[in-house]
Amino acid sequence: MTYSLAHLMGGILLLSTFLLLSQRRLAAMITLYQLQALTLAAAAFWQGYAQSEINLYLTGIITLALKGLLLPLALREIVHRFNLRRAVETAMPMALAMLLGVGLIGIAVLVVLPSTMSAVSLTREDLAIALSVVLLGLLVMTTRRNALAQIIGFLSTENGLVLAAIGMPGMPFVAEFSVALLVLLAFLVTGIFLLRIREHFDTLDVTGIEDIERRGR
Amino acid sequence: MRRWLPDDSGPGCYPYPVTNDLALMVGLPGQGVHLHLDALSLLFLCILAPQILASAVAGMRASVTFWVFCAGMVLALAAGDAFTLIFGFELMSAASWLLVLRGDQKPATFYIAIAIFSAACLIPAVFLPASSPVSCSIAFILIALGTGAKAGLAPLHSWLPKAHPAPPAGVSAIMSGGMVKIALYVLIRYSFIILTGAAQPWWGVVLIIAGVASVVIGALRAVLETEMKTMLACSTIEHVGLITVGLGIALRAKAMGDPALTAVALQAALLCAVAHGLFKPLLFLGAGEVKHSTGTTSLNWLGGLMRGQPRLGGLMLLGAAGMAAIPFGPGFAPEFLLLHAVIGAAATGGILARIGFTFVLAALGLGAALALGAAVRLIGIGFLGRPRSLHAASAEDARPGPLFGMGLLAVLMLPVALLPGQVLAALVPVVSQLAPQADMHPLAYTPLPLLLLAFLIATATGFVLHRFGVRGTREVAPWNGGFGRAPAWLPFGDPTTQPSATGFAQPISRAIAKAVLGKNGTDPADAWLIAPIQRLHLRGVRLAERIRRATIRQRLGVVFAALVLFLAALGLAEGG
Amino acid sequence: MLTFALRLIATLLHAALVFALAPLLMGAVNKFRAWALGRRGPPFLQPYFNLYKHLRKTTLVPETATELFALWPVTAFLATATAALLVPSFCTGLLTAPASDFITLIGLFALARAAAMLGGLETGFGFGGAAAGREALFSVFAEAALLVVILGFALLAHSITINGIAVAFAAGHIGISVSLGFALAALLAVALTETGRIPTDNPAGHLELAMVHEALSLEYSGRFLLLLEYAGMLRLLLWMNLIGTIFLPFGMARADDILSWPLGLILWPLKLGVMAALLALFEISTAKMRVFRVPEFLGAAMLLGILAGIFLFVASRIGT
Amino acid sequence: MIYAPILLPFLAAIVLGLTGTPRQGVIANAALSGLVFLLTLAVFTAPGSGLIHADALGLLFGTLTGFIAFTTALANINYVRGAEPRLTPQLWRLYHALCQIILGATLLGLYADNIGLLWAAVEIATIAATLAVSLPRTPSALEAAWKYFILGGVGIALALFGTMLVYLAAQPALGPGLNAMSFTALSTHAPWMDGSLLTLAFVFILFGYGTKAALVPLHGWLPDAYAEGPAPLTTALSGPMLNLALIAILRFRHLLQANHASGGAAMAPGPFLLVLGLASLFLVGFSLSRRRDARRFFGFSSIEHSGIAIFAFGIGGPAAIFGGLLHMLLQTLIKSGLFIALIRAAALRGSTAPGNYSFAHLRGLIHSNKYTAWALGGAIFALTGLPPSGLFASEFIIISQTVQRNPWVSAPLALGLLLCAVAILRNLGPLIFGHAPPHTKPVKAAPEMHLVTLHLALAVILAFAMPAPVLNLLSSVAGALQ
Repeated sequence: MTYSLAHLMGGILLLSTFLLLSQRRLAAMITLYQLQALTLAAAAFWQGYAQSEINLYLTGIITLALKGLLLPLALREIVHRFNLRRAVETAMPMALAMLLGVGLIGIAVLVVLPSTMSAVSLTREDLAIALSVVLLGLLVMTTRRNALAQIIGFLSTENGLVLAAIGMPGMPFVAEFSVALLVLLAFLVTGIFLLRIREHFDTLDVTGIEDIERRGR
Repeated sequence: MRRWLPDDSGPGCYPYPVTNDLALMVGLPGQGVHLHLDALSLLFLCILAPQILASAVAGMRASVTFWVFCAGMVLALAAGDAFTLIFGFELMSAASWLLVLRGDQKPATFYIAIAIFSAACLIPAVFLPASSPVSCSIAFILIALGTGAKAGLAPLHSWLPKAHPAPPAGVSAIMSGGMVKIALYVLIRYSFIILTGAAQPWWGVVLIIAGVASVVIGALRAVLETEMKTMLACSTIEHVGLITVGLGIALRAKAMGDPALTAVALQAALLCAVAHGLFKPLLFLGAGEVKHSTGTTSLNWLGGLMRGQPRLGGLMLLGAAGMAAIPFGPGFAPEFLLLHAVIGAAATGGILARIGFTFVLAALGLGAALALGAAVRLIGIGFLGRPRSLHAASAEDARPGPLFGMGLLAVLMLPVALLPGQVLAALVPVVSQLAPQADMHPLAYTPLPLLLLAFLIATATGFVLHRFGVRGTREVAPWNGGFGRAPAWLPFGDPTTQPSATGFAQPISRAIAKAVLGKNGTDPADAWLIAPIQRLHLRGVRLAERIRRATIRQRLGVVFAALVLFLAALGLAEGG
Repeated sequence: MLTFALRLIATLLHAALVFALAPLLMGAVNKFRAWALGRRGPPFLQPYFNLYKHLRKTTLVPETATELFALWPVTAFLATATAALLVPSFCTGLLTAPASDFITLIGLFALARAAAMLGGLETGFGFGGAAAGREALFSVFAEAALLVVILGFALLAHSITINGIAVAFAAGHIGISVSLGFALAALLAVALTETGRIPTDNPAGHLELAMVHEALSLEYSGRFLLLLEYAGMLRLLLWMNLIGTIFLPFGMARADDILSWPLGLILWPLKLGVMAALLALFEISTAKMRVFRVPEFLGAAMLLGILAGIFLFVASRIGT
Repeated sequence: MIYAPILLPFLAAIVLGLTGTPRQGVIANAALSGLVFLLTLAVFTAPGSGLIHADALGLLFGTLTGFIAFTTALANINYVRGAEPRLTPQLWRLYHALCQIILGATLLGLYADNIGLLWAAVEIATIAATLAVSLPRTPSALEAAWKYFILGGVGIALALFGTMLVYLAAQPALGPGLNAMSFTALSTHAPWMDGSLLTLAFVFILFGYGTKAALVPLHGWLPDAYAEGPAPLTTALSGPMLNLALIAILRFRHLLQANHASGGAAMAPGPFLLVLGLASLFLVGFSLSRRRDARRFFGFSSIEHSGIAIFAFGIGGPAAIFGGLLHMLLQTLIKSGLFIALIRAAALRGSTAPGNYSFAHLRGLIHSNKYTAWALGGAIFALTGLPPSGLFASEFIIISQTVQRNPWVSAPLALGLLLCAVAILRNLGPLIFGHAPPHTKPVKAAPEMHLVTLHLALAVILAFAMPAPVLNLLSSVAGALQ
């Protein structure tokens, strides 16, 4: 029962990441991300209940508050303010991206297969799911040109990390604290960046930066 | 001698028990420095010492880099372990690179690339395990590549004519006369002493082929080059080739168990090293003085220097005699021995080897005659005839320092030139060290009786001329094929009516150079080896630039792709 | 002791004959050539008259020459003369025999050639320089060809001294072979070049542009010219001696056997005469080559020499 | 005792970040760095225990970090004087605070015995460095910082995933709890860990910390970050940060190797490391030839040296590890000395702002100031590993070990070293001895040139006359981490 429920949540997470990969529009991506974060929070609560670990509840609360609510709000604000409602152009055909996504999941499974996983509440499948989410998040980052979309990919990668972390038995609090710190700081810095980039490039599109790069030196 | 070919306890096996031994305080951490002198290293130290002295006297003594350069060479010779050897070797390269760089920036990069290349060959070669014949052969090939590159052995020679003329003459002198010897010393040290047990006849063949190619290309380019120092550098390639041919024959003969031939070939190589170590620095110092007094070393702008610089000219004549390997000069005895060695080698081995040695002999003859042409051209165009420029006309005799250095070398040349048998006797310990079973015979070339003969003839002829002939001479305007006198404002005649260095070499250039050298006289090594490598490098650079210009997303993509690749490899390795 | 005395006498005799007869040989060649062309020709002794004439003339030194002007003819002469003493004439086993290494000989040739070339460059005028460049080119092939040729001799005779080769060939164990024929052809080509005969050079030519050997001595006169011309005569004799010793070794005397001397002394001038006649015939039947044909000519000689060596190896006369 | 050198910079950062003029800040920064240096020396007497305790490796590199921070801070004084108008006082405060934070984070990472703490230290250092790069507020600086942030962020995420996997892999041996994250416990129990999970973890660790160590193909951020940030902070001080990442990889590599050697399911770490090391060497070798900006150029050279160290770790065995660590020590000394000299050289030519470091701008340095030219030339030369540079010793050890353990890869190694050295030396001639730009006047040398000389001399002494205590320390580390 414990495992199957954890499983289910992992599955939802993976599915939403996969959908993220296939989304063209920023608004939809943010919604999917929100869904992901909420699922993650639920998974954290469930694991906390199963392992009776107070730390995991805390993680769940942080995830729910910051990732599930605050971050999507902020993202939507950016979309609204910079008028980014138009469709996101991708650097790669969707079909190809999806195909790659499937391949990545295959690799994740293949890699996790030989590990023994004895005496661990995290199953092989869970680890494979977490790994898949991490890899898919990275894939989203590399297939999008838009900075915001890349950030969302990055955030989804972090969700994968947290998913893996909450499954680890007795993982000291250090890790979760770090993840929270990372999300906070990362977004802080990102926010600063986004503002700066807006200052200088009048757009959130990273292609502006790439142009400078192309001039070479 | 410690760890010339380190076993698995090489510089490995840390942690070492650290003692208070002073030797362990400096050098490779935990290993220290080991020095060792034997007959071979002493011989090369003896070759090196007069050059250093002469160059120091000639004006290099104030340069710190120069002394570092010399220290590197001495350290390489005195090294008792591989680290010290290569440290000294590379210190020598690095210091000379700085000196080349200060002289001329263009060839410096090529020069240091070759120097690092030789280190990149030597270090692995030194540490290859001596267990199997294959690894010994690979070690030998690497040693030959590494030292050959540093010594200017074909096909890795094309840096030498560019780099050697660049620094001040005193440094060029030691680079040509000493530094290439250090490389050959390492070659001898490894092929004759350290790898001796595994030596195979074909090792010698490799050296012979490289040496013969060097002789032909070096001598040919020496005839064609118009810059005096470049020409001397080309001649260095030729002499390195001669030494290497001798070493190759000795190595082959030693592996085939032919004691007499081994001895002759080794004597030829070592004596050639000794002789070249004397006359080539002399010539370079002289070229430096020519540069100092006229502002150029281009033969096409010189001429008639013998008038203004009789002492310099006389010393240069002696050096050129050595370079040309004519009898009574220091270069003849080694050439004599070498030709004997080739003829002796042609009497051994299979038919292909014999035919090969016939060609080697022809090539050496070619090289000798070309070297003669180069020496004649150096003296005849540069020091005889009429001045081709005002600078050449107004040149004053060389400064005392360089003249003293050259004189020192010239005096040391005398025993090599006139008493080669005695010099060879002094080399006996070295030859026995390199080939303990070597069977040495006295030298068949004896300059002193020949000189006596010539003296008798000269006396008789002088008597006849003095007794029956008209005495005295009268100075007249030159006949010059009947052309009229040059106008008064051309005190030395019209310079353009005089054959130039290029003109002297034109017949050879037309008849031979086209077959051996590429278009426009480019070195075959440049055309067939260096240029393709440069093209390959350029391709690599362009690829790297394309990678560098990647956008953030592309960079991320590369990272991601690499990660996936590693994971996939991991999955396949573990799952499959 | 007696042997030494005999050898000393033989050597002195050899020296006297060589130095005395060299101009005569030159005169003979010129005479034979004139005869072959149907002319009367100069007297046999004409070269002696020429030399005497030079002896009595004042030596002129061009203004543009350096102090070393005198050095070159003297060196060229001494090197040639020393070489001439090393090559046996009528008998083997001279006192100079141990020093008569073929490579020493080649070295002496090179020394003489270098001195002549420097003499040509000395005054800095066009013809001398041009000739020196050509001489340098010729010598490249000549020296290589000569080395390859002597390789064959050395392997056959197990000796590199000319004396040793002469002894071995005179002993008659060698026989006649294809390789010796090739070697002879190659050696002749080198000899013609070295002595400055047609087809590579014309000793009787008067066009400075086409000269090689003669152009080198254009600025010399008086006793310097004497030395240079005498050296040329010695060189011709030397080469004929060399070819005679190697290819016509029959009847050569041995220095320590006085009874064999008369035959040697009779046969030697005969051999020289025959060779002089053949040279004259050859010279009138060929034309002088263009300068840049000469490398091909000598290159062919070199290849012949190499072929001689290869046939020698194939014949496996000296092991495999 | 062990906490002092870590906490002091963090506390100092708060103070420096809030108050003070730039001039006060720079003096305080130098004084504090000197104090930290002394504290890193003091740590030798009391390496501590528990969560933060320094082993021999940490002690050695901690001292090095302290030393570099100190000398950089000293050289900084002159730099800030010249560069003062370019930033606002607030930004200068931030600058000095970041100096201290980077120092503290690096020391924390070196002294931490906990893999989580190590990760946190690297993260702090990365964020601080990202901020530092963005300080000049120019578009290209922001671009470089953005690049750094994205690539560094991904790297940190991967490293965290790897860290968690190591923890998971340690479960069979150590069970849940803090103990499964301690390096001490992990390395003693490595043989009983889950080998295949450990291998998977190592791949992520390698990519995570490899990004921080700027191994090709994870190097994308480094050249721009070096070139665009405020010079002393992003260049001289970054050497220790690269070391931190390399040491992290070395420590994890040891776990994998120990598991593999004792028959566990882990794969040998060698091939992974060798591939990345060689890729670094070759890409740098080719990239260097077209660089026109000196700081970017030497940024690439840092990538090369990371590659060499990783290669040495990939070869394995005590001697190669020894060589790799020695290489890191020496390279850090030389490189930070080089950057001090380079900043001085740019100052001689007018300005230390980014963009004034092109080779064309700096060329013919000997006409401006001899001492600076020779010091800079010496440092550049020392980078190539030709004697008398100390790197000759370390490269000699590495190549010799390669030949003995894995002969075939010694060929590409030698070729890569050749390429890089030639590309570096190609620029040295014009830079030092070339024709100076018009209107160049001789200028007096700055006192910090003595620091460069000190750095170079230390590098030579450390390589060729290594004091016995250091030798023992390094040997024991190399033996323990083989």
